[in-house]
Amino acid sequence: MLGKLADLAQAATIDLPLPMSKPLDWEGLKAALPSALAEALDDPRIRVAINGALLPNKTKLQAGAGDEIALLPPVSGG
Amino acid sequence: MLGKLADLAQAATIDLPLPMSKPLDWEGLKAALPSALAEALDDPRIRVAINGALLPNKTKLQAGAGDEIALLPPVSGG
Amino acid sequence: MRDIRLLDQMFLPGMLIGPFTQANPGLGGVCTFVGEVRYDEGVEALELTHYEPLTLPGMHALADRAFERFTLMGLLMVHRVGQMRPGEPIVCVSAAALHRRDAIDAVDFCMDHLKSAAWFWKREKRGGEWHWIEPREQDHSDLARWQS
Amino acid sequence: MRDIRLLDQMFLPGMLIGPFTQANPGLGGVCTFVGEVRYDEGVEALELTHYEPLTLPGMHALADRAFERFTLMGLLMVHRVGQMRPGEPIVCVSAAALHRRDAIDAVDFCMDHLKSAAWFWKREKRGGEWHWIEPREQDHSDLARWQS
Repeated sequence: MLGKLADLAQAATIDLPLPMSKPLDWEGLKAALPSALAEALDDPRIRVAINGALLPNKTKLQAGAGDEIALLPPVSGG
Repeated sequence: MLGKLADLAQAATIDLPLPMSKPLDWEGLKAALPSALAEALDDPRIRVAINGALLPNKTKLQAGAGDEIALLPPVSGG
Repeated sequence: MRDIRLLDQMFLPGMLIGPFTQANPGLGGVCTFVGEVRYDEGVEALELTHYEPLTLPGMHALADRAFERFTLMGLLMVHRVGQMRPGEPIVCVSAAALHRRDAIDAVDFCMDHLKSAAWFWKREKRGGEWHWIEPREQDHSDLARWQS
Repeated sequence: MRDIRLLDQMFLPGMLIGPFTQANPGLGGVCTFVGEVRYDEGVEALELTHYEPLTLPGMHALADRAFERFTLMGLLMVHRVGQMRPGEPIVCVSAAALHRRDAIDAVDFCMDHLKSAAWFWKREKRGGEWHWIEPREQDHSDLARWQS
Protein backbone atom coordinates (compact mmCIF):
# COMPACT_ATOMS: atom_id res chain seq x y z
CA MET A 1 0.00 0.00 0.00
CA LEU A 2 1.41 3.34 -0.98
CA GLY A 3 0.48 6.86 0.04
CA LYS A 4 -2.88 7.36 1.69
CA LEU A 5 -3.82 3.70 1.31
CA ALA A 6 -1.14 2.75 3.81
CA ASP A 7 -2.97 4.86 6.39
CA LEU A 8 -6.31 3.21 5.59
CA ALA A 9 -4.65 -0.17 6.02
CA GLN A 10 -2.75 1.07 9.09
CA ALA A 11 0.24 -0.71 7.59
CA ALA A 12 2.54 -0.47 4.59
CA THR A 13 2.28 -4.17 3.85
CA ILE A 14 -0.22 -6.86 4.75
CA ASP A 15 0.37 -10.58 4.49
CA LEU A 16 -2.70 -12.33 3.19
CA PRO A 17 -3.02 -15.96 4.19
CA LEU A 18 -4.16 -17.56 0.95
CA PRO A 19 -5.42 -20.97 0.10
CA MET A 20 -2.89 -22.33 -2.40
CA SER A 21 -5.60 -24.02 -4.39
CA LYS A 22 -6.71 -21.07 -6.57
CA PRO A 23 -5.33 -17.67 -7.51
CA LEU A 24 -6.50 -14.53 -5.74
CA ASP A 25 -8.81 -12.40 -7.87
CA TRP A 26 -10.01 -8.78 -7.44
CA GLU A 27 -13.07 -9.65 -5.38
CA GLY A 28 -11.04 -12.07 -3.31
CA LEU A 29 -8.45 -9.39 -2.61
CA LYS A 30 -11.05 -6.88 -1.47
CA ALA A 31 -12.68 -9.48 0.76
CA ALA A 32 -9.33 -10.20 2.40
CA LEU A 33 -8.56 -6.53 3.16
CA PRO A 34 -9.83 -4.24 5.93
CA SER A 35 -13.18 -2.86 4.75
CA ALA A 36 -12.15 0.82 4.75
CA LEU A 37 -9.32 -0.07 2.41
CA ALA A 38 -11.41 -2.41 0.25
CA GLU A 39 -14.00 0.30 -0.33
CA ALA A 40 -11.36 2.80 -1.40
CA LEU A 41 -9.94 0.46 -4.03
CA ASP A 42 -12.77 0.86 -6.53
CA ASP A 43 -11.65 4.46 -7.18
CA PRO A 44 -10.65 4.25 -10.84
CA ARG A 45 -7.54 6.36 -10.13
CA ILE A 46 -6.11 3.59 -7.97
CA ARG A 47 -3.72 1.39 -9.94
CA VAL A 48 -2.50 -2.07 -9.02
CA ALA A 49 0.87 -3.72 -9.71
CA ILE A 50 1.90 -7.32 -9.20
CA ASN A 51 5.59 -7.91 -8.51
CA GLY A 52 6.41 -4.44 -9.81
CA ALA A 53 4.38 -4.69 -13.04
CA LEU A 54 1.36 -2.42 -13.47
CA LEU A 55 -1.89 -4.16 -14.39
CA PRO A 56 -3.70 -2.64 -17.37
CA ASN A 57 -6.98 -3.66 -15.71
CA LYS A 58 -6.87 -4.23 -11.96
CA THR A 59 -10.20 -6.08 -11.89
CA LYS A 60 -8.56 -8.87 -13.89
CA LEU A 61 -6.09 -9.48 -11.04
CA GLN A 62 -4.81 -13.03 -10.67
CA ALA A 63 -2.27 -13.40 -7.87
CA GLY A 64 -0.65 -16.47 -6.34
CA ALA A 65 1.19 -17.23 -3.13
CA GLY A 66 4.33 -15.13 -2.74
CA ASP A 67 3.21 -12.47 -5.21
CA GLU A 68 3.56 -8.84 -4.12
CA ILE A 69 0.46 -6.80 -4.82
CA ALA A 70 1.00 -3.04 -4.73
CA LEU A 71 -2.01 -0.75 -4.31
CA LEU A 72 -1.12 2.62 -5.82
CA PRO A 73 -3.18 5.75 -5.18
CA PRO A 74 -2.82 8.77 -7.49
CA VAL A 75 0.71 10.10 -7.26
CA SER A 76 1.35 13.49 -5.75
CA GLY A 77 4.51 13.78 -7.80
CA GLY A 78 8.05 14.74 -6.97
CA MET B 1 32.26 51.54 -34.93
CA LEU B 2 31.19 48.17 -33.68
CA GLY B 3 31.38 44.73 -35.23
CA LYS B 4 31.99 44.55 -38.96
CA LEU B 5 31.92 48.33 -39.33
CA ALA B 6 35.18 48.59 -37.38
CA ASP B 7 36.82 46.49 -40.09
CA LEU B 8 35.43 48.70 -42.86
CA ALA B 9 36.80 51.74 -41.02
CA GLN B 10 40.02 49.88 -40.22
CA ALA B 11 39.66 51.36 -36.75
CA ALA B 12 37.40 51.09 -33.73
CA THR B 13 37.20 54.86 -33.33
CA ILE B 14 37.79 57.78 -35.65
CA ASP B 15 38.27 61.37 -34.59
CA LEU B 16 36.49 63.72 -36.96
CA PRO B 17 37.92 67.21 -37.12
CA LEU B 18 34.78 69.34 -37.12
CA PRO B 19 34.19 72.99 -37.70
CA MET B 20 32.66 74.22 -34.44
CA SER B 21 30.27 76.51 -36.28
CA LYS B 22 27.48 74.01 -37.05
CA PRO B 23 26.41 70.57 -35.86
CA LEU B 24 27.30 67.45 -37.85
CA ASP B 25 24.32 65.96 -39.67
CA TRP B 26 23.86 62.53 -41.34
CA GLU B 27 25.15 63.60 -44.76
CA GLY B 28 28.04 65.45 -43.12
CA LEU B 29 28.97 62.34 -41.14
CA LYS B 30 29.00 60.13 -44.22
CA ALA B 31 31.11 62.67 -46.11
CA ALA B 32 33.64 62.69 -43.29
CA LEU B 33 34.00 58.90 -43.18
CA PRO B 34 35.96 56.50 -45.44
CA SER B 35 33.74 55.81 -48.46
CA ALA B 36 33.45 52.02 -47.90
CA LEU B 37 32.11 52.75 -44.44
CA ALA B 38 29.87 55.60 -45.55
CA GLU B 39 28.20 53.40 -48.17
CA ALA B 40 27.50 50.65 -45.64
CA LEU B 41 25.72 53.05 -43.28
CA ASP B 42 22.53 53.36 -45.32
CA ASP B 43 21.67 49.73 -44.49
CA PRO B 44 18.45 50.19 -42.48
CA ARG B 45 19.64 47.57 -39.97
CA ILE B 46 22.49 49.84 -38.90
CA ARG B 47 21.59 51.88 -35.82
CA VAL B 48 23.30 54.98 -34.51
CA ALA B 49 23.79 56.17 -30.93
CA ILE B 50 25.08 59.52 -29.69
CA ASN B 51 26.81 59.44 -26.30
CA GLY B 52 25.26 56.06 -25.55
CA ALA B 53 21.68 57.00 -26.52
CA LEU B 54 20.14 55.25 -29.55
CA LEU B 55 18.69 57.55 -32.21
CA PRO B 56 15.13 56.68 -33.25
CA ASN B 57 16.01 57.97 -36.74
CA LYS B 58 19.69 58.09 -37.61
CA THR B 59 19.19 60.41 -40.59
CA LYS B 60 18.11 63.13 -38.13
CA LEU B 61 21.57 63.04 -36.52
CA GLN B 62 22.81 66.29 -35.00
CA ALA B 63 26.21 65.97 -33.34
CA GLY B 64 28.55 68.54 -31.89
CA ALA B 65 32.22 68.64 -30.96
CA GLY B 66 33.10 66.05 -28.28
CA ASP B 67 30.03 63.92 -28.96
CA GLU B 68 30.61 60.17 -29.35
CA ILE B 69 28.82 58.74 -32.34
CA ALA B 70 28.46 54.93 -32.28
CA LEU B 71 27.72 53.07 -35.54
CA LEU B 72 26.01 49.80 -34.64
CA PRO B 73 25.60 46.96 -37.14
CA PRO B 74 23.05 44.19 -36.49
CA VAL B 75 24.00 42.32 -33.33
CA SER B 76 25.09 38.71 -33.52
CA GLY B 77 23.94 38.20 -29.95
CA GLY B 78 25.56 36.69 -26.92
CA MET C 1 26.43 10.81 -20.06
CA ARG C 2 23.36 9.61 -18.24
CA ASP C 3 23.00 9.61 -14.49
CA ILE C 4 19.64 8.68 -12.94
CA ARG C 5 19.43 8.27 -9.18
CA LEU C 6 17.09 8.05 -6.22
CA LEU C 7 18.80 9.28 -3.07
CA ASP C 8 17.62 8.74 0.49
CA GLN C 9 20.11 11.23 1.93
CA MET C 10 20.60 14.99 1.65
CA PHE C 11 22.63 15.96 -1.43
CA LEU C 12 24.39 19.09 -2.68
CA PRO C 13 23.43 19.87 -6.29
CA GLY C 14 26.73 21.70 -6.89
CA MET C 15 28.59 18.46 -6.20
CA LEU C 16 26.65 16.76 -9.01
CA ILE C 17 26.52 19.50 -11.63
CA GLY C 18 30.25 20.23 -11.83
CA PRO C 19 31.21 16.61 -12.63
CA PHE C 20 28.17 16.26 -14.94
CA THR C 21 29.25 19.30 -16.97
CA GLN C 22 32.83 18.00 -17.09
CA ALA C 23 31.57 14.63 -18.30
CA ASN C 24 30.05 16.22 -21.44
CA PRO C 25 32.95 17.97 -23.14
CA GLY C 26 32.01 20.00 -26.18
CA LEU C 27 28.57 20.94 -24.94
CA GLY C 28 27.06 24.23 -26.07
CA GLY C 29 24.89 24.68 -23.02
CA VAL C 30 23.76 23.04 -19.86
CA CYS C 31 20.46 23.78 -18.16
CA THR C 32 19.86 22.76 -14.57
CA PHE C 33 16.81 22.90 -12.36
CA VAL C 34 17.07 22.37 -8.63
CA GLY C 35 13.90 22.13 -6.58
CA GLU C 36 13.99 22.68 -2.84
CA VAL C 37 11.47 21.96 -0.12
CA ARG C 38 9.69 25.27 0.35
CA TYR C 39 9.29 26.98 3.71
CA ASP C 40 5.51 26.82 3.47
CA GLU C 41 3.67 28.18 6.49
CA GLY C 42 3.78 25.61 9.25
CA VAL C 43 5.48 22.84 7.29
CA GLU C 44 8.04 21.09 9.47
CA ALA C 45 9.03 18.27 7.15
CA LEU C 46 8.19 16.62 3.87
CA GLU C 47 8.29 12.91 3.16
CA LEU C 48 8.41 11.29 -0.23
CA THR C 49 7.46 7.64 -0.45
CA HIS C 50 8.24 5.69 -3.58
CA TYR C 51 7.61 2.19 -4.84
CA GLU C 52 11.05 1.02 -5.82
CA PRO C 53 10.00 -1.46 -8.56
CA LEU C 54 8.18 1.33 -10.41
CA THR C 55 9.88 4.57 -9.43
CA LEU C 56 13.43 4.09 -10.68
CA PRO C 57 12.39 2.27 -13.91
CA GLY C 58 9.89 5.10 -14.41
CA MET C 59 12.69 7.67 -14.17
CA HIS C 60 14.78 5.68 -16.65
CA ALA C 61 11.81 5.49 -19.03
CA LEU C 62 11.40 9.27 -18.71
CA ALA C 63 15.10 9.74 -19.51
CA ASP C 64 14.66 7.51 -22.58
CA ARG C 65 11.82 9.71 -23.77
CA ALA C 66 13.86 12.88 -23.19
CA PHE C 67 16.75 11.45 -25.24
CA GLU C 68 14.31 10.53 -28.03
CA ARG C 69 12.57 13.87 -28.04
CA PHE C 70 15.56 16.23 -27.68
CA THR C 71 19.09 16.23 -29.04
CA LEU C 72 20.99 15.73 -25.81
CA MET C 73 24.56 14.96 -24.90
CA GLY C 74 23.82 14.16 -21.27
CA LEU C 75 21.04 14.00 -18.72
CA LEU C 76 21.29 14.01 -14.95
CA MET C 77 18.13 13.25 -12.97
CA VAL C 78 18.42 12.93 -9.22
CA HIS C 79 15.46 12.71 -6.88
CA ARG C 80 15.29 12.52 -3.11
CA VAL C 81 13.07 10.10 -1.24
CA GLY C 82 12.48 9.90 2.49
CA GLN C 83 12.15 12.77 4.94
CA MET C 84 13.39 16.23 4.09
CA ARG C 85 13.32 19.57 5.85
CA PRO C 86 12.48 22.96 4.27
CA GLY C 87 15.44 24.30 2.32
CA GLU C 88 16.77 20.87 1.36
CA PRO C 89 17.07 19.98 -2.32
CA ILE C 90 14.46 17.49 -3.47
CA VAL C 91 15.20 17.20 -7.18
CA CYS C 92 17.96 18.11 -9.59
CA VAL C 93 17.65 17.73 -13.36
CA SER C 94 20.43 18.84 -15.64
CA ALA C 95 20.62 18.50 -19.43
CA ALA C 96 23.67 19.11 -21.61
CA ALA C 97 23.28 19.73 -25.34
CA LEU C 98 24.91 21.44 -28.28
CA HIS C 99 22.03 23.93 -28.42
CA ARG C 100 20.32 25.74 -25.59
CA ARG C 101 16.77 25.01 -26.76
CA ASP C 102 17.28 21.25 -26.34
CA ALA C 103 18.89 21.67 -22.92
CA ILE C 104 16.19 24.01 -21.55
CA ASP C 105 13.25 22.09 -23.04
CA ALA C 106 14.58 18.73 -21.82
CA VAL C 107 14.78 20.03 -18.24
CA ASP C 108 11.29 21.52 -18.54
CA PHE C 109 9.95 18.21 -19.95
CA CYS C 110 11.57 16.05 -17.27
CA MET C 111 10.44 18.33 -14.44
CA ASP C 112 6.83 18.41 -15.65
CA HIS C 113 6.77 14.63 -15.84
CA LEU C 114 8.54 14.07 -12.54
CA LYS C 115 6.18 16.46 -10.76
CA SER C 116 2.98 14.98 -12.09
CA ALA C 117 3.51 11.49 -13.41
CA ALA C 118 6.38 9.97 -11.43
CA TRP C 119 5.70 7.35 -8.78
CA PHE C 120 6.09 9.47 -5.69
CA TRP C 121 3.68 10.02 -2.85
CA LYS C 122 4.20 13.09 -0.77
CA ARG C 123 3.14 14.06 2.70
CA GLU C 124 3.81 17.06 4.87
CA LYS C 125 4.24 17.34 8.61
CA ARG C 126 2.33 20.27 10.11
CA GLY C 127 1.90 20.73 13.85
CA GLY C 128 3.43 17.30 14.40
CA GLU C 129 0.93 15.54 12.09
CA TRP C 130 1.47 14.09 8.66
CA HIS C 131 -0.89 15.04 5.81
CA TRP C 132 -0.93 13.49 2.35
CA ILE C 133 -0.60 15.92 -0.54
CA GLU C 134 -3.00 15.52 -3.44
CA PRO C 135 -1.89 16.04 -7.05
CA ARG C 136 -2.15 19.70 -8.10
CA GLU C 137 -4.26 20.76 -11.08
CA GLN C 138 -1.35 22.90 -12.29
CA ASP C 139 0.83 19.79 -12.56
CA HIS C 140 -1.65 18.20 -14.95
CA SER C 141 -1.90 21.26 -17.14
CA ASP C 142 1.91 21.44 -17.23
CA LEU C 143 1.99 17.87 -18.47
CA ALA C 144 -0.60 18.53 -21.16
CA ARG C 145 1.86 20.96 -22.78
CA TRP C 146 3.92 18.00 -24.03
CA GLN C 147 1.08 16.00 -25.54
CA SER C 148 1.43 17.31 -29.08
CA MET D 1 18.56 39.30 -5.26
CA ARG D 2 19.62 40.72 -8.57
CA ASP D 3 23.12 40.36 -9.98
CA ILE D 4 23.83 41.57 -13.53
CA ARG D 5 27.42 41.61 -14.74
CA LEU D 6 29.66 41.85 -17.78
CA LEU D 7 32.94 40.05 -17.19
CA ASP D 8 36.09 40.37 -19.27
CA GLN D 9 37.78 37.41 -17.57
CA MET D 10 37.08 33.66 -17.42
CA PHE D 11 34.54 32.74 -14.73
CA LEU D 12 33.37 29.56 -13.04
CA PRO D 13 29.55 29.31 -13.02
CA GLY D 14 29.61 27.11 -9.90
CA MET D 15 31.24 29.96 -7.97
CA LEU D 16 28.28 32.21 -8.84
CA ILE D 17 25.36 29.82 -8.52
CA GLY D 18 26.04 28.59 -4.99
CA PRO D 19 26.08 32.10 -3.47
CA PHE D 20 23.11 33.12 -5.67
CA THR D 21 21.03 30.19 -4.39
CA GLN D 22 22.05 30.97 -0.79
CA ALA D 23 21.05 34.60 -1.31
CA ASN D 24 17.43 33.60 -2.03
CA PRO D 25 16.33 31.64 1.03
CA GLY D 26 12.88 30.10 0.79
CA LEU D 27 13.03 29.54 -2.95
CA GLY D 28 11.07 26.64 -4.41
CA GLY D 29 13.33 26.18 -7.39
CA VAL D 30 16.27 27.62 -9.20
CA CYS D 31 16.89 27.19 -12.90
CA THR D 32 20.30 27.88 -14.39
CA PHE D 33 21.58 27.94 -17.92
CA VAL D 34 25.28 28.03 -18.68
CA GLY D 35 26.41 28.49 -22.27
CA GLU D 36 29.91 27.54 -23.30
CA VAL D 37 31.95 28.31 -26.40
CA ARG D 38 31.45 25.25 -28.59
CA TYR D 39 34.28 23.25 -30.11
CA ASP D 40 33.07 23.99 -33.63
CA GLU D 41 35.26 22.58 -36.38
CA GLY D 42 38.30 24.80 -36.78
CA VAL D 43 37.28 27.49 -34.31
CA GLU D 44 40.29 28.60 -32.30
CA ALA D 45 38.76 31.48 -30.40
CA LEU D 46 35.64 33.59 -30.08
CA GLU D 47 35.54 37.29 -29.38
CA LEU D 48 32.57 39.25 -28.10
CA THR D 49 32.64 43.00 -28.56
CA HIS D 50 30.16 45.15 -26.71
CA TYR D 51 29.31 48.82 -26.55
CA GLU D 52 29.45 49.56 -22.86
CA PRO D 53 26.94 52.46 -22.81
CA LEU D 54 24.28 50.19 -24.35
CA THR D 55 25.18 46.63 -23.37
CA LEU D 56 25.00 46.74 -19.57
CA PRO D 57 21.93 49.05 -19.46
CA GLY D 58 20.37 46.65 -22.00
CA MET D 59 20.97 43.70 -19.69
CA HIS D 60 19.44 45.63 -16.78
CA ALA D 61 16.40 46.51 -18.91
CA LEU D 62 16.04 42.82 -19.80
CA ALA D 63 16.21 41.90 -16.10
CA ASP D 64 13.49 44.50 -15.40
CA ARG D 65 11.26 42.87 -18.01
CA ALA D 66 11.91 39.40 -16.58
CA PHE D 67 10.94 40.61 -13.08
CA GLU D 68 7.76 42.18 -14.53
CA ARG D 69 6.80 39.13 -16.54
CA PHE D 70 7.60 36.35 -14.06
CA THR D 71 7.26 35.99 -10.30
CA LEU D 72 10.91 35.85 -9.35
CA MET D 73 12.85 36.01 -6.12
CA GLY D 74 16.21 36.49 -7.76
CA LEU D 75 17.93 36.78 -11.11
CA LEU D 76 21.59 36.32 -11.97
CA MET D 77 22.73 37.32 -15.46
CA VAL D 78 26.43 37.19 -16.20
CA HIS D 79 27.91 37.56 -19.68
CA ARG D 80 31.48 37.37 -20.89
CA VAL D 81 33.02 39.87 -23.26
CA GLY D 82 36.48 39.75 -24.86
CA GLN D 83 38.29 36.70 -26.19
CA MET D 84 37.30 33.19 -25.15
CA ARG D 85 38.47 29.73 -26.08
CA PRO D 86 36.26 26.71 -26.80
CA GLY D 87 34.99 25.16 -23.56
CA GLU D 88 34.93 28.45 -21.66
CA PRO D 89 31.62 29.68 -20.22
CA ILE D 90 30.20 32.63 -22.12
CA VAL D 91 26.90 33.22 -20.32
CA CYS D 92 25.21 32.19 -17.09
CA VAL D 93 21.59 33.02 -16.29
CA SER D 94 20.00 31.77 -13.11
CA ALA D 95 16.50 32.49 -11.82
CA ALA D 96 15.14 31.69 -8.37
CA ALA D 97 11.41 31.53 -7.75
CA LEU D 98 8.79 29.95 -5.54
CA HIS D 99 7.53 27.92 -8.50
CA ARG D 100 9.51 26.09 -11.15
CA ARG D 101 7.54 27.43 -14.12
CA ASP D 102 8.61 31.01 -13.33
CA ALA D 103 12.24 30.01 -12.82
CA ILE D 104 12.49 27.96 -16.02
CA ASP D 105 10.57 30.42 -18.20
CA ALA D 106 12.57 33.40 -16.92
CA VAL D 107 15.85 31.70 -17.89
CA ASP D 108 14.42 30.77 -21.29
CA PHE D 109 13.19 34.36 -21.81
CA CYS D 110 16.49 35.97 -20.79
CA MET D 111 18.55 33.58 -22.92
CA ASP D 112 16.43 34.16 -26.03
CA HIS D 113 16.77 37.92 -25.62
CA LEU D 114 20.47 37.84 -24.81
CA LYS D 115 21.19 35.64 -27.83
CA SER D 116 19.31 37.72 -30.34
CA ALA D 117 18.69 41.22 -29.07
CA ALA D 118 21.56 42.07 -26.72
CA TRP D 119 24.27 44.47 -27.84
CA PHE D 120 27.00 41.98 -28.58
CA TRP D 121 29.00 41.49 -31.75
CA LYS D 122 30.67 38.16 -32.17
CA ARG D 123 33.55 36.97 -34.29
CA GLU D 124 35.37 33.67 -34.58
CA LYS D 125 39.00 32.94 -35.28
CA ARG D 126 39.48 30.18 -37.85
CA GLY D 127 42.86 29.38 -39.36
CA GLY D 128 44.32 32.46 -37.69
CA GLU D 129 41.71 34.82 -39.22
CA TRP D 130 38.79 36.54 -37.58
CA HIS D 131 35.31 36.26 -39.11
CA TRP D 132 32.22 38.17 -37.99
CA ILE D 133 29.19 36.06 -37.12
CA GLU D 134 25.84 37.12 -38.56
CA PRO D 135 22.64 36.83 -36.52
CA ARG D 136 21.03 33.40 -36.85
CA GLU D 137 17.46 32.97 -38.11
CA GLN D 138 16.78 30.56 -35.22
CA ASP D 139 17.57 33.33 -32.74
CA HIS D 140 14.86 35.52 -34.25
CA SER D 141 12.25 32.79 -34.22
CA ASP D 142 13.17 32.05 -30.58
CA LEU D 143 12.54 35.70 -29.77
CA ALA D 144 9.18 35.70 -31.53
CA ARG D 145 7.92 33.14 -28.98
CA TRP D 146 7.71 35.90 -26.35
CA GLN D 147 5.81 38.45 -28.40
CA SER D 148 2.34 37.53 -27.21
